[in-house]
Amino acid sequence: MALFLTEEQVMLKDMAGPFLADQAPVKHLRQLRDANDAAGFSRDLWRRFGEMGLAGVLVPEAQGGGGLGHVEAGIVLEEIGRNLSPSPFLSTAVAAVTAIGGADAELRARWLPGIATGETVAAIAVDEGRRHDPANVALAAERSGNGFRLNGAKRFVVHGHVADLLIVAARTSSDVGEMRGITLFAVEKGAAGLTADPVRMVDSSIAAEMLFEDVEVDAGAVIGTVDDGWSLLTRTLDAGRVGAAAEMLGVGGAAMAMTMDYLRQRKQFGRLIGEFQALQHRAAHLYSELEIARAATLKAAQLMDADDPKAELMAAVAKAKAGKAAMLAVQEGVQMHGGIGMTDEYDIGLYMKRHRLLDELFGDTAFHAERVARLNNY
Amino acid sequence: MALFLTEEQVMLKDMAGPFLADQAPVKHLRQLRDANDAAGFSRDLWRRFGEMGLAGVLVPEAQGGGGLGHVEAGIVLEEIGRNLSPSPFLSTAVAAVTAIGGADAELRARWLPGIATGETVAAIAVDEGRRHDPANVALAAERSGNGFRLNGAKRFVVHGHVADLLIVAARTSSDVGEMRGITLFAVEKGAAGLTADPVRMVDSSIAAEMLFEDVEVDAGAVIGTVDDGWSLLTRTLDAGRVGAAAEMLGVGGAAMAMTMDYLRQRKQFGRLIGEFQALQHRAAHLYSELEIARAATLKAAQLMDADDPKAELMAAVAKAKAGKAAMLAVQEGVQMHGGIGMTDEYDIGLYMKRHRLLDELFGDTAFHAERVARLNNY
Amino acid sequence: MADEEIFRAETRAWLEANCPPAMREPVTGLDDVYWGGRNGRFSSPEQQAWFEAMAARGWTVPDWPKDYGGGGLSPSETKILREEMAALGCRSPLHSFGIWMLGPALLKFGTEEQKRRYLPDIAQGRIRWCQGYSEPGAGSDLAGLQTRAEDKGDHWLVNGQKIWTSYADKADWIFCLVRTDPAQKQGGISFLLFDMASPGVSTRPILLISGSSPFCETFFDDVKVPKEQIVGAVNQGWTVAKYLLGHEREMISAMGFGSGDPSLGRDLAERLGAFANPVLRAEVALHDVDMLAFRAMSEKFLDEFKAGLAHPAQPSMMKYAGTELNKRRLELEMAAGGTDALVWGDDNAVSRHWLRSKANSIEGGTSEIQLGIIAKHILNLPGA
Amino acid sequence: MADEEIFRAETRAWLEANCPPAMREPVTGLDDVYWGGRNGRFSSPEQQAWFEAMAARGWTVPDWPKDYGGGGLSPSETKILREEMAALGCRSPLHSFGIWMLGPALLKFGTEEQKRRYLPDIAQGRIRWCQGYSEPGAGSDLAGLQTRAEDKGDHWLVNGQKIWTSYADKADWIFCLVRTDPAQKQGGISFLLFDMASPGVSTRPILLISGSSPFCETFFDDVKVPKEQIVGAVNQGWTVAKYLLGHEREMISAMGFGSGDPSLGRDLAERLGAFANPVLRAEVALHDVDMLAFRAMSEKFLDEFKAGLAHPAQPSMMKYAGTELNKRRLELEMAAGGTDALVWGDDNAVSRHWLRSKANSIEGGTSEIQLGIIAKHILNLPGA
Repeated sequence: MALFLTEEQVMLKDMAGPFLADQAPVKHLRQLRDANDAAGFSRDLWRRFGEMGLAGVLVPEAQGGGGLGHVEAGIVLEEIGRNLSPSPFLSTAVAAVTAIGGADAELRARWLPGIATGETVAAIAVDEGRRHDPANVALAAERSGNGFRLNGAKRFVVHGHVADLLIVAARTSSDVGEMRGITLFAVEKGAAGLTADPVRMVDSSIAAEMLFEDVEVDAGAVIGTVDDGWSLLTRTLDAGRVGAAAEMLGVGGAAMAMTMDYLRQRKQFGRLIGEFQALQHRAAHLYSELEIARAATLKAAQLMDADDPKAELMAAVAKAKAGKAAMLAVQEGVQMHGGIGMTDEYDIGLYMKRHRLLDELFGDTAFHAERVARLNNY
Repeated sequence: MALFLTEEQVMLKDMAGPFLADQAPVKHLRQLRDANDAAGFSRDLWRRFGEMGLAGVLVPEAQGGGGLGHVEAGIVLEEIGRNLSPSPFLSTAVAAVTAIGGADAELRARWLPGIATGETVAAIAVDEGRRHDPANVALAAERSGNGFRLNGAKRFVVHGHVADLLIVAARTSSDVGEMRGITLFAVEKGAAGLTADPVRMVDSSIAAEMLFEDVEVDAGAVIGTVDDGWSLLTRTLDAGRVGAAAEMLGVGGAAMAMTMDYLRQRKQFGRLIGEFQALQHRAAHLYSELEIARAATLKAAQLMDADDPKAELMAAVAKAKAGKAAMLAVQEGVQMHGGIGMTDEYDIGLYMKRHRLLDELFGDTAFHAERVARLNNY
Repeated sequence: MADEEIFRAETRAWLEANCPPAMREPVTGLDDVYWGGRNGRFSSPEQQAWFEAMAARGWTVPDWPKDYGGGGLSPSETKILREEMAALGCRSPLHSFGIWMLGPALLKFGTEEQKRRYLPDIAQGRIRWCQGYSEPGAGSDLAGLQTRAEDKGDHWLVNGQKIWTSYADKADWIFCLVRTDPAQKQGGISFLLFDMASPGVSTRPILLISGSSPFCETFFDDVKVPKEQIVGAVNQGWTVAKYLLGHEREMISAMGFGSGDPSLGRDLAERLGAFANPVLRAEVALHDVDMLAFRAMSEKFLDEFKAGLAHPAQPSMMKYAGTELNKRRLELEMAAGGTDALVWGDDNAVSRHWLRSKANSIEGGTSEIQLGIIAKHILNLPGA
Repeated sequence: MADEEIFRAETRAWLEANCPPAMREPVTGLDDVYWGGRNGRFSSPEQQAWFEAMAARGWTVPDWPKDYGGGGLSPSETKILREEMAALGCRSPLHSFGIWMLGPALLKFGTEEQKRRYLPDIAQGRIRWCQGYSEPGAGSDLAGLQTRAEDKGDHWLVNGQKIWTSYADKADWIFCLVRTDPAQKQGGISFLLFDMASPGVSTRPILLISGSSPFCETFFDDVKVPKEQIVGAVNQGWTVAKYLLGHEREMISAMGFGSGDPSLGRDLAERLGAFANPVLRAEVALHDVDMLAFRAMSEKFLDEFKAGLAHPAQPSMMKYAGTELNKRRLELEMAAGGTDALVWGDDNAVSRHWLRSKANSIEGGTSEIQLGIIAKHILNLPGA
């Protein structure tokens, strides 16, 4: 498959871009933030995602979705990143749909249609420590009657305080740190013993710290096989990683675009600052880095869609590279804007904040560089 | 103590600089190289070092030396680096003198006067593996009669093929990789069973691979205490590291100076290339890096001279930082020179080659960054 | 005992007797320090006692002459005082742009009358100053500034707008660059002092990405400034400003590195536990190499500066390298802090410090400006 | 079976039958490849057999028209041939600046007569070409070139000097930029072809820091060149050269990344054992992230290029990023190799490759030139 967008994919981009620029531009984020909105995103907007067929991009057609792939999801996410649109798309339409895709028919029928229509919001509850480390699952699921009883805590559960569905990685056997013995559960909102403490993050989004105290779920809530959730968890996270990489390309791309505009307009010392060669060379270097990150992300998405075993390595590469390239974009963006780049009034700082969260989400550059080393046996 | 050179130290610099520029400029290196000189340096020049009082800079006055410190040795080494002067100064006057300084009176009397006069050449035989790792000593010294019998191999023994004195780190107990159980020996040239295979290195210097086959030494050859050589070995290596850092400052400083000259003279596109802002900013960054490396190296030398326990950490910092800064200097030097920088006819490439060897010698940036982490308990 | 050793012993004894234990704890935030001024408030009795004890000796500005409210200490005595304060962990008793910036400029360029009028108030923390340099259209390019001061015979009439005025909303007076000759560039600028309570002065805080508002927009609408409140000659303000910018650069470059743990990695490991990720640990170790080397540089620079050996443009190098390093440090603190660090949190949250650090390489002359100065004045590159 | 699948199967069978096993081993050095030409020597019978088999089919230049000695394959067939050659590890049968550079330029700008005269000799490796662009006074700045070609009615009279002429001492002919109008800059340059055996041509190899001499200084002293040996119109050589430089950039950017282990870290660990130093391992891992991402970029660029979707200046980005990455790779190979890597050794020693890599970001347009092109043509920055 050629490593550029097909005509259909370009059409999707041409639809999603204007939709988000119109419905959820940066102003929309500012409004939610300044109103201290408790959800952190608009449910109405999410339903609109459903109407446009975006929420169900990865949902099979049989469940009312588009039956498309991670390349298409990445196209939407890049536009989300470009507009800093607050939405549960990444956790719900990408990560949760991938997880539920590994579940039995009943769970799939239970959750996928609602996601496709934009009614349902899902969240991923994996992290327990400060830094992403998915084998480090201590939250215990013990057999109890027909089902399981969950005890423990999760943090950095993006949208967890309002999610209808939680994808929970729990330990059913083996020790903390081991890949074996992890089981995925689909836990519904309002389960007894489940509490969420919403925390405002640096980018104004909300992630919850979640406490599980004797939360009872029945056996039907198990996604996939008991004790054997690692590979589906990895696939779920990789979907999230490639998605986050795509969103960071949007973040970095927009940061670069507004910075280039500034270089073409702002004068200092009687010249347009874009005429200064030192800035030109840095801008050209940034362009190269973003282009390379874009290629890596598209490649990873294509490999995911092809179920290629190399997808895991490339997902790590994409997340690490997009994280670094977009970081350069927001850093150079603020620096080249000078003082006004430091003000809340200008958007560039919002891009820097959003990048920070996405960089950490599902593992940062250091995490994935380490993964690249391990996957290559060194 | 103020962190700049004293008047006496400036006088030393004002003496050593012209001496080396006159006696051993880059042309001297080229002559030795093109003649495929078997020693790799000039014994005559080394005697001249003795006459000038430079070879004995660290040797106590009682043994005919200058009784000065590592700051003064660094001043000489920086000028050696600037001129790419081939000489056994670093191994002999700095590292070996530091090692012998920890020996008994007999050994000191045996070796130090000859070093101070520039008669004696010494070499450091520590490395056995590909990368510097001083605990990784396998060469065995077993008790034998009144002394020891040495068996094993050393590599990267700079000047080892012509050295009158070898400082050898040998294992007398414990396992390879342990700090305990290492003993230092002073082994004389021509010892039975000792063979040297000279290897031409990338910078045209010669380092030997040395084989010890039942080499007998008597108990008087032990430097310091049996099994307990680690701290003296560390001090010896740190002396070498700070010295190599100082030499790299000379290498990097000269590379930068000739590059700045080029930027001020060479025209492209109708302008002096030094007028191009992108190059100006890179040059200014390089200047900063070299200045910082110079401060770190001087600080480390002062701490060594004060027998301060922080010297070990700062020696690691100095070696790592000078290695990085000088690497930037030679890389930017070649790049900014463009095509002619790639030719053997121009000197800049010789500086790049010399830097490479010094960067590896006694541990490179990665080695010392790791050491900085360990010394800080992380 | 040499005189210096006597002075050291006495100083230490005095500090131990007069610096309350609470004032030997690290500062927890910018609101935890005393800025003085007409509306200055002490955050604790200990803070007040410490300030008053130091101010009584003139030790808020130990090396200024006694005639101007200073401590009258020699350079070596000043160094001993600083060393002893550092050894005990004593806080600075007074934060003040008057001390850091205006004072040195007045000492060099002020008239005798100006020195006697302004310096004691600075030393005693009675007047809080702010700095009016940048303008909306002239960030790094001060030569383009447009705030006008017209000569109206007995006064200057000031009209215009400043931006990035630190704490202008809290300051009593401003030292301000104004254009007194529109026909010239740097040559048409003067350095004025005036009361922020003057009619026609207004300020508007600027909300930063870090959530704080240390800076203001400041507007001048027919502000009358007495003729004698000019430092240096008319149209010579550029000279004063350049001198002062040098001081600012030194201050900023020294800020991030005077205190705190000498090893970021050690600090992080102690606070957060051992590094689980080897790549992050390696990045921190490489940072620590650069940071420890820069500390040596800071020491060397200060030693050379005091001895008159530093290149006049060397503060640009310090400012450039120090601020870039501090930004890198905070990126690593964010990475090590992981999701904890992502919390918006209070003013002292690491996320806020991280965002704040991005201004380091912009304020007081951008990194690009500093690199240009190095290229021109130290490397003598053509056309720089 | 679709036509393409039939072609693939036939191609594979033919390659398996005709490519000797020795020609499926990786090349060990530049002397281990066949460059053709009047003095071309095969280093082994297998090399000769492989070259002759491929040349007989025109597959040294599979996508050139059959009329000009090519294979006449369609783009998709060419791709299949390349894929099957890669799958079997088949070596390129002929290294040739004629194929990589001059050929494409002749196909685009040459007259029918020129194509028939020169292209078959290139395809069959009968004539070895070199390139005469750079001059001592004009490295990155081709517009400043001074080698003169005077119109003498029935011939051009060429005088001047070139530098960095790759293998000029081994080449049969040269394609050469010359100044035909001293009054103009780029507009006064023409693109000439001539025999290196012409009276007045002399060469002198340049010894490089890597110890090899792939480049020469080349001198022209009253060299007579027949009038028809010009490609494109008089004074239009710049257009030809720019087109050709694009090809060169693609070639260079593809060079370091077409083969070899996909992970430097894996390769080093397999050859040298596990990394003992965690910092070096981390640096290699970060390199591998960049390298694997760049491989995806190379694939994307080629796909877009073939589909006509690549930005015309994108080869500059590829050249810049690819060469900088290759330099970094070789620094890491040196570090990992430690003292072994420091040995001067033979032509294939890693120390030689490391030194050679430093030219990557200079030849074919420096990194600085590429960044300028990106800034101007892709980012549309003013005055770039």
